[in-house]
Amino acid sequence: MSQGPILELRGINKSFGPVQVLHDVAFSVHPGEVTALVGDNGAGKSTLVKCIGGIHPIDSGEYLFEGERVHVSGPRDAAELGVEIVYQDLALCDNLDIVQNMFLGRERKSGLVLDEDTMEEMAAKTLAGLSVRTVKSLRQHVSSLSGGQRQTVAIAKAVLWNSKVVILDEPTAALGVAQTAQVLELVRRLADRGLAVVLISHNMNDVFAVSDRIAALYLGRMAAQVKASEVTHSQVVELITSGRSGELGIGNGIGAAS
Amino acid sequence: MSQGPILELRGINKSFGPVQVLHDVAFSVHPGEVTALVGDNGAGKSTLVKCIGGIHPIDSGEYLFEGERVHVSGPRDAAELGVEIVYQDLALCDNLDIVQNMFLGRERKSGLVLDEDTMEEMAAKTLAGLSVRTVKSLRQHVSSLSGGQRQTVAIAKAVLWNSKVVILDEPTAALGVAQTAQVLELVRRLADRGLAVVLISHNMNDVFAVSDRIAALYLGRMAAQVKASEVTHSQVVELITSGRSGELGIGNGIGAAS
Amino acid sequence: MTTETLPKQENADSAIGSHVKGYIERVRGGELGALPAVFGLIILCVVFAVLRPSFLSALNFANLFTQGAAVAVIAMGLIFVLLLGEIDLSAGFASGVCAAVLAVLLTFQGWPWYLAVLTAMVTGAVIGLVLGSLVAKLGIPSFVVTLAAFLAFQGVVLLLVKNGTNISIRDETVLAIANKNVPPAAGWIATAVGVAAYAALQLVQARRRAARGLVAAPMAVIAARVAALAVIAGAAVYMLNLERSRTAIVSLKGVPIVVPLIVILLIIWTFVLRRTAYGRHIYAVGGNAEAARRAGINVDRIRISAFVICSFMASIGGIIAASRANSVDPNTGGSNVLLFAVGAAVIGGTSLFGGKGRALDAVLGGAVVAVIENGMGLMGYSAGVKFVVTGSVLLLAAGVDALSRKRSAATGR
Amino acid sequence: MTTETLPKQENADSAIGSHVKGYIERVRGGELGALPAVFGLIILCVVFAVLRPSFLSALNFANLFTQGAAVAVIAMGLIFVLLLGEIDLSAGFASGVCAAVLAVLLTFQGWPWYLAVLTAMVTGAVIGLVLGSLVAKLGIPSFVVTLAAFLAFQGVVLLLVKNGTNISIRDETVLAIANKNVPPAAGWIATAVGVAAYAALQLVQARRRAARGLVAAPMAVIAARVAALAVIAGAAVYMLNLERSRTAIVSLKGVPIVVPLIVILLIIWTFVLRRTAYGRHIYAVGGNAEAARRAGINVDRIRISAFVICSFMASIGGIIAASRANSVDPNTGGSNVLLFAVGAAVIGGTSLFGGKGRALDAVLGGAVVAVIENGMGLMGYSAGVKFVVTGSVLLLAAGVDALSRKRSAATGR
Amino acid sequence: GGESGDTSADSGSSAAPSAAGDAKAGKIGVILPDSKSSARWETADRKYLEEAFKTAGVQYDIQNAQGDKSAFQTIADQMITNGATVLMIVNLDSGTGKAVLDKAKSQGVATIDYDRLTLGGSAAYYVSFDNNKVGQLQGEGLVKCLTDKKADKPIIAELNGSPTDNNATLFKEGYDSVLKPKYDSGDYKKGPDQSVPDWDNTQAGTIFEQMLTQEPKIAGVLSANDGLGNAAISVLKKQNLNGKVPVTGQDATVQGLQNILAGDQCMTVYKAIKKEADAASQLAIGLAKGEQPSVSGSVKDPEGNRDVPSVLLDPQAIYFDNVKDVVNDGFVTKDELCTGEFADKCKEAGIS
Ligand SMILES: Nc1ncnc2c1ncn2[C@@H]1O[C@H](COP(=O)(O)OP(=O)(O)OP(=O)(O)O)[C@@H](O)[C@H]1O
Ligand SMILES: Nc1ncnc2c1ncn2[C@@H]1O[C@H](COP(=O)(O)OP(=O)(O)OP(=O)(O)O)[C@@H](O)[C@H]1O
Ligand SMILES: [Mg+2]
Ligand SMILES: [Mg+2]
Repeated sequence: MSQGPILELRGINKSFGPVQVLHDVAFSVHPGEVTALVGDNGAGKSTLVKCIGGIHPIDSGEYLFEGERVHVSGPRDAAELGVEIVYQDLALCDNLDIVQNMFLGRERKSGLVLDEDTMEEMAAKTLAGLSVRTVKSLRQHVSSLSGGQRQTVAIAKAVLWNSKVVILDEPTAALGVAQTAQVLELVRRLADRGLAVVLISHNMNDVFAVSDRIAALYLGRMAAQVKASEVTHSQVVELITSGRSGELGIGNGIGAAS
Repeated sequence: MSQGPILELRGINKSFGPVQVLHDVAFSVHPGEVTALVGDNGAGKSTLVKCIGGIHPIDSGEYLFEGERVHVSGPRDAAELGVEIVYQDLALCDNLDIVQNMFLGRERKSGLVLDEDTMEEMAAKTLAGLSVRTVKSLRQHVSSLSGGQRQTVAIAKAVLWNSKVVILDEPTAALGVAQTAQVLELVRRLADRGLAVVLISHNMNDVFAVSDRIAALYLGRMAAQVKASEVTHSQVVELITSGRSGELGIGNGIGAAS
Repeated sequence: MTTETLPKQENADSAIGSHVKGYIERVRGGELGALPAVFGLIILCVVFAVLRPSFLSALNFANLFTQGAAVAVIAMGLIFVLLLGEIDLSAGFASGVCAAVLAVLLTFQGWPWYLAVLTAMVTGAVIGLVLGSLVAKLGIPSFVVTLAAFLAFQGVVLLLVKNGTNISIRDETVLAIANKNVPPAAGWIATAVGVAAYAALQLVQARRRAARGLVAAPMAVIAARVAALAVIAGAAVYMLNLERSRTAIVSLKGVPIVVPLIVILLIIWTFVLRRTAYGRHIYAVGGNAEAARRAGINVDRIRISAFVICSFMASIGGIIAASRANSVDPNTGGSNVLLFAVGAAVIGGTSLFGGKGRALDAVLGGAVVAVIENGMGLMGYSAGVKFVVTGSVLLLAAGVDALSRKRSAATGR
Repeated sequence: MTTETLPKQENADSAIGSHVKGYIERVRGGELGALPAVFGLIILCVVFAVLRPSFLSALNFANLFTQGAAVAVIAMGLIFVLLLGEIDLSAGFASGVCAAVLAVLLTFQGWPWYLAVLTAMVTGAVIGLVLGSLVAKLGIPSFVVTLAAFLAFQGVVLLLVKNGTNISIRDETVLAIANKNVPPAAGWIATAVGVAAYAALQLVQARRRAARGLVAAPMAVIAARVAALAVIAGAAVYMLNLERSRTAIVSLKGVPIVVPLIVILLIIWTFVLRRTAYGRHIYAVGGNAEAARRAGINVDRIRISAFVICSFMASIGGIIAASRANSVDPNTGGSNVLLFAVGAAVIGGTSLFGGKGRALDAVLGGAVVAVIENGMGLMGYSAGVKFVVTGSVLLLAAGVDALSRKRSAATGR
Repeated sequence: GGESGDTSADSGSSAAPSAAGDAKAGKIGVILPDSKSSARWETADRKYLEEAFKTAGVQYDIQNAQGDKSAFQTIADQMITNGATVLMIVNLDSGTGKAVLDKAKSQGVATIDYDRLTLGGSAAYYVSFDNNKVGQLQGEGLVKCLTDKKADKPIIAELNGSPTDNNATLFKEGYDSVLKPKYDSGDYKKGPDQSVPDWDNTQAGTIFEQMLTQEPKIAGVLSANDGLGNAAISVLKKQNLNGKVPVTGQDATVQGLQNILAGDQCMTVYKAIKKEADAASQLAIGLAKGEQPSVSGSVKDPEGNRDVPSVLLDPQAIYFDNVKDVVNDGFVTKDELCTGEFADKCKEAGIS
């Protein structure tokens, strides 16, 4: 570990009514590193991310940020800490255009009035950096965008800000080849700038290409959190599908600690 | 070509207001084959699929099914022809449960009354075949499902029926490793059963793993439609990103014809 | 623990314990169903009973049903429109139009009651057809279409009753609907048959599911449900079969005829919504019209049919209102009828955004509205105070509802 | 052709032609904006003018504004609530309560007009605060909260005006709002200043955007817009500055005071909705409340503020209504005021599902409603027929609107 | 309502409907208040006024404000726009009434207050029944019926008109002036006393049902009009109390008269609307022709502090015995009234 984790969760439990989705999950994120969060469909990755973002309240467990216990009761709290998240279910306002969505909640103003021009310029720059070439106009409603275009807008929205932690929930799922490469490069660049980045993905190639650390969830339990360099491709797949691989995984006493 | 195409589009144009999304697109689908439809984000793949499914009316062009010109003015028409589609924006009813969604519009009945038991059984069987292991109950509302689970429900919904053409728009985008493998296997199995399958994907490995034919869209134009065995991985990527590759592609006189 | 949990395997331990636990957990998880409305209702009743003991009399209990019947029936129809995320502002005056048609045919034209009632109901259906077609085919927002209809029907009622006269209804059969009672013995028999049929249905269904290896309700749970129904229905029938006449000469007892009428309508529409493909499609269109369209559902037809059902039910509501008032006047179906009907549906738990609601909501919410009106009538406030207190009580009932939902939702989302 | 089309590059050929073509194509593509409502309005006016030439007289034109003012102002406030996908059924009676407060303070307490008006407006804001808090904090559906308020306020008005009497207003300033006119000269000056300011604003904005290399409207288009505004405003002012008294003794000319009042309110709310972060957040919450929440917007506060604005505007509507009626009675804000206000917003193009609507919608829709009422008043129908015809005309106006939208939407989706 | 319907279609469309019509005899505009509080406005007043205007050959326009104050003012605006020179209004409240009258006056339009006096207004004439008197007759009627039934310390329920209708307040003042002394002396006992919003008969049913539940010994019902009375009667019927508990009414509607014939209702108040309409139309026609008709009486307007030249007519209480007066007046026809089961009763009541 280069330095202490910037964000750390301990013993997180989360149920939806009768269904317990997260069991005693520990998870930590370090600045300057890309942490990949992997797991099967329905393992609880998105739920964990939503708990971090304050979308879902946590049933029990500790939430530490920069070593201090914090209470995150809503997205505003998370944003104030400097945690920026791209959710899997994008959550864009269909009735707003691209620029409006990208600056939502953090509009640039000059005086009372919105500074549309500055926002439009900044949006154009950010999108261009993500290899978006088919968007006809920045003043298009996001409802008329293709799946990949929407995804790009959501990513651009999150990386516009100077945050300390960036979490991307399956950011490349809908992206084309070139765009995927751009996003991965962006992820790496953010980490190199000293940010802590969490990347959720089902694509092992992508995971191994950019991540420093891999955390594997299995049926709502943290199976292992290890250095990417210390595991192989097939070991991770095994962790994902069966929760254990060799001496890694649930029931081997290593579990959540890395 | 083993036999004539079951579904053939010629000279399709489609605009949304001032924006023309499809230019003179030709596209054909053969029974017993998997046709991969590839293209960059915003190339117009989903729009083309929606035109086939009758979601969007076509501005101009011919729509041939089993060699005959047909007029598809709504999803019902497409379904009657035997065309089954999984759309990228899944379109599930959040307020219904998994079984209800899977049989929507084609409920099993005994007399007037819905035959819930049969439907529940069939749904369970189909989902089990798609490696879904984390769904707690089939009577769960789909709003509470994870991204991958939703995707699986949508796929299961489409393959439940005996149709002639199955079109899957980025079906594996949100799926885990095991589930992706299952779906690709399913795709192959469907084609082997004699169905015509169209697969849209950004993942070249998947595309080459299962498809017999590859059609590449570039900025709303059909760049090429070729046998998968006749092109290489990098050629396809080139077609996607620049619309041409060697003598293939737009402006080389080959274009849409394969 | 939760390894592979496809439903099958739960079958083994379909013990009572797990079922009850599941229910409690579902309730805690926010799936409250009818509970909050029932809860609000009980609080209201207790408050009124404490303030005015006569609230609990057999007479008042019977009054409650006839007073709330028209609104509950109209609300039941509105549920269909609300399920689609549409609104029908004209339902109140549609009931007025149908009542006026009935009155004109009975009193001026001298038609027999069955023809007149049938024509009134057909009128309702036709109204719905027109409204629905305008909404579905032309794409005019339902708020505007039914606002226009709200105005137009007001005029139609005026024209039908000749500009402001009241038309008396003297047909005994029509008057009986809201004013007469089922003989006590018949009430008991019908209740017994109903409970038995319910028990049989539940048993058969459980058997069938168990035979197929699907999750089925355990015997004890079924027994409990049947017992609960029997107790509630029995108590109500007992109460309504008490003598409530004040004079020795006439006897006044038995279940008011509107009660079985509402029960039958409730069963029919519950069946339609829960057990038929049509009902399923209603929910689908309300939940996600585009998804429904892609699933090959004829969305326009569903829309139109919902308006037909709504106006049809409004016609029945109008007939009940006419029967109760012994007459039809230009205000029939006017005033607060519509707002109370929509309010009843919403209080019962139906969403104005579509996709969520049950026929039972109309009856429960209708009961809340009726209890408020009934209780307030006993308090003897002046007009101004009465309005204020009624509003506050309504808010209170809805607040209890909202808070209990919110509390249990805090565990989930 | 369409290779890399990020906005910048369009800048080069910001010729008039492309701009106009773009507009036509946007219209054909379904982005109709105000067109259908304007279209419906024109058709209505033509029909009435043909049937009753007096419809076009200067007197009638002036009447139109005062007749429609209260509804349009209330509708403008409702837009905010509707934008969130909520509803406020109590806006009508809230205006009644504020009017009653005004009347009591002026007439019974003898307060000066400015204090009384201010108190009435504060009353409106407080009402909105309470309603909004109940909706946002307790999570009771707004339909139920405002239905309760609808009832309660009805009672409050009754209590304030003491059961059935009415309170006359004699304060000259308050009476002037709906009954007096701006001096003709002042009207002309204000118009000129307004048009000039608009032109300046447009120019500065275009300059600034062009300087930054963003797409800007070309000079010719700006000139056309300014000219259009000048012509419309000029014609209206000219018309209103004609002598419309029928006797020689008094002179009756000038723009009614409510007109600048509405114009100012329209400008303020349009500015808030389009140019401030707050307005943006209103749209975001209405479009996707969850997305807005995740973007860190305080959704509860937005909800509450929308109700505050709505009830505040209702209070202004109430003041106008009181001024016009020279009095306040228990029916102020009752009858069809609320339905017409919501109807105005919807006809103007605001969606009841939230996320779509403009302040201008209220004025356009309010104009449609006012023209219908005004025109129908000239026709001289009997009560029943008038209701029926009014409903049909409303449907017609909405139908024109819906059809024109549908037609152009067929090219898109 | 077909024949009594499109008024100006009859009178207006033949001539030019615009203000430019023949300037000699002016045009008369009449605004009726609503069609729901009472049947009279659309069925009686409109008919009689039309007949009178037609006979006199003047142009006219009769409209109904449907209880909507704003619509009331709009209609007034429109009538003046359309060239009315005489405006006859039944105000919805004194405030709007005054606004309309003042505006009309400033435009040189002559005005008449019909049936309701606009306090502080500027009408040239006032024609009416005395609403206070109507209430008194109702109170006296109830006392008479109770005396006939030899009721001992009866409990009286009052079912008042709409709380938002000023006339309802006047009626109540009238009957309370009769009943209050009885309450005070202990002859009668005051029971529940509630208003019916919008004169809505359906709500009246519920309200009365609850009164009866709360106070089961109600022995007399003072209901403000026939519609409310009928609502009370239908509740009483369920308990078989109809005919035993006297109910009052107003307006002499067919329904009310039939209820009286059946013995369910004790009395109604008949306002000979034809007389009122005739008196008012004569004044209006005179004004339209530019005359200054003179009248005998006057009423003091306490608010405006002036004497308004007035024609005041007397309402009449109707019991079983004098139902025939209403028929003889032509206010209701025998055909309407004596249908089916009522034929015998009519004979009994001496209606032929
Ligand atoms: N609101 C909810 N109510 C009930 N169950 C829920 C809810 N949200 C999620 N779940 C359940 O929690 C489990 C974990 O869901 P989650 O979305 O976290 O999975 P995931 O790891 O992100 O999967 P994927 O890779 O498919 O996105 C799933 O089984 C899902 O059904
Ligand atoms: N309703 C619409 N109105 C306007 N433009 C639209 C609409 N739908 C799609 N478009 C535009 O059409 C283009 C093609 O979109 P489409 O969804 O077909 O792309 P795609 O090939 O499926 O991309 P992806 O791989 O990202 O899913 C995009 O530029 C998109 O912005
Ligand atoms: Mg996920
Ligand atoms: Mg796509």
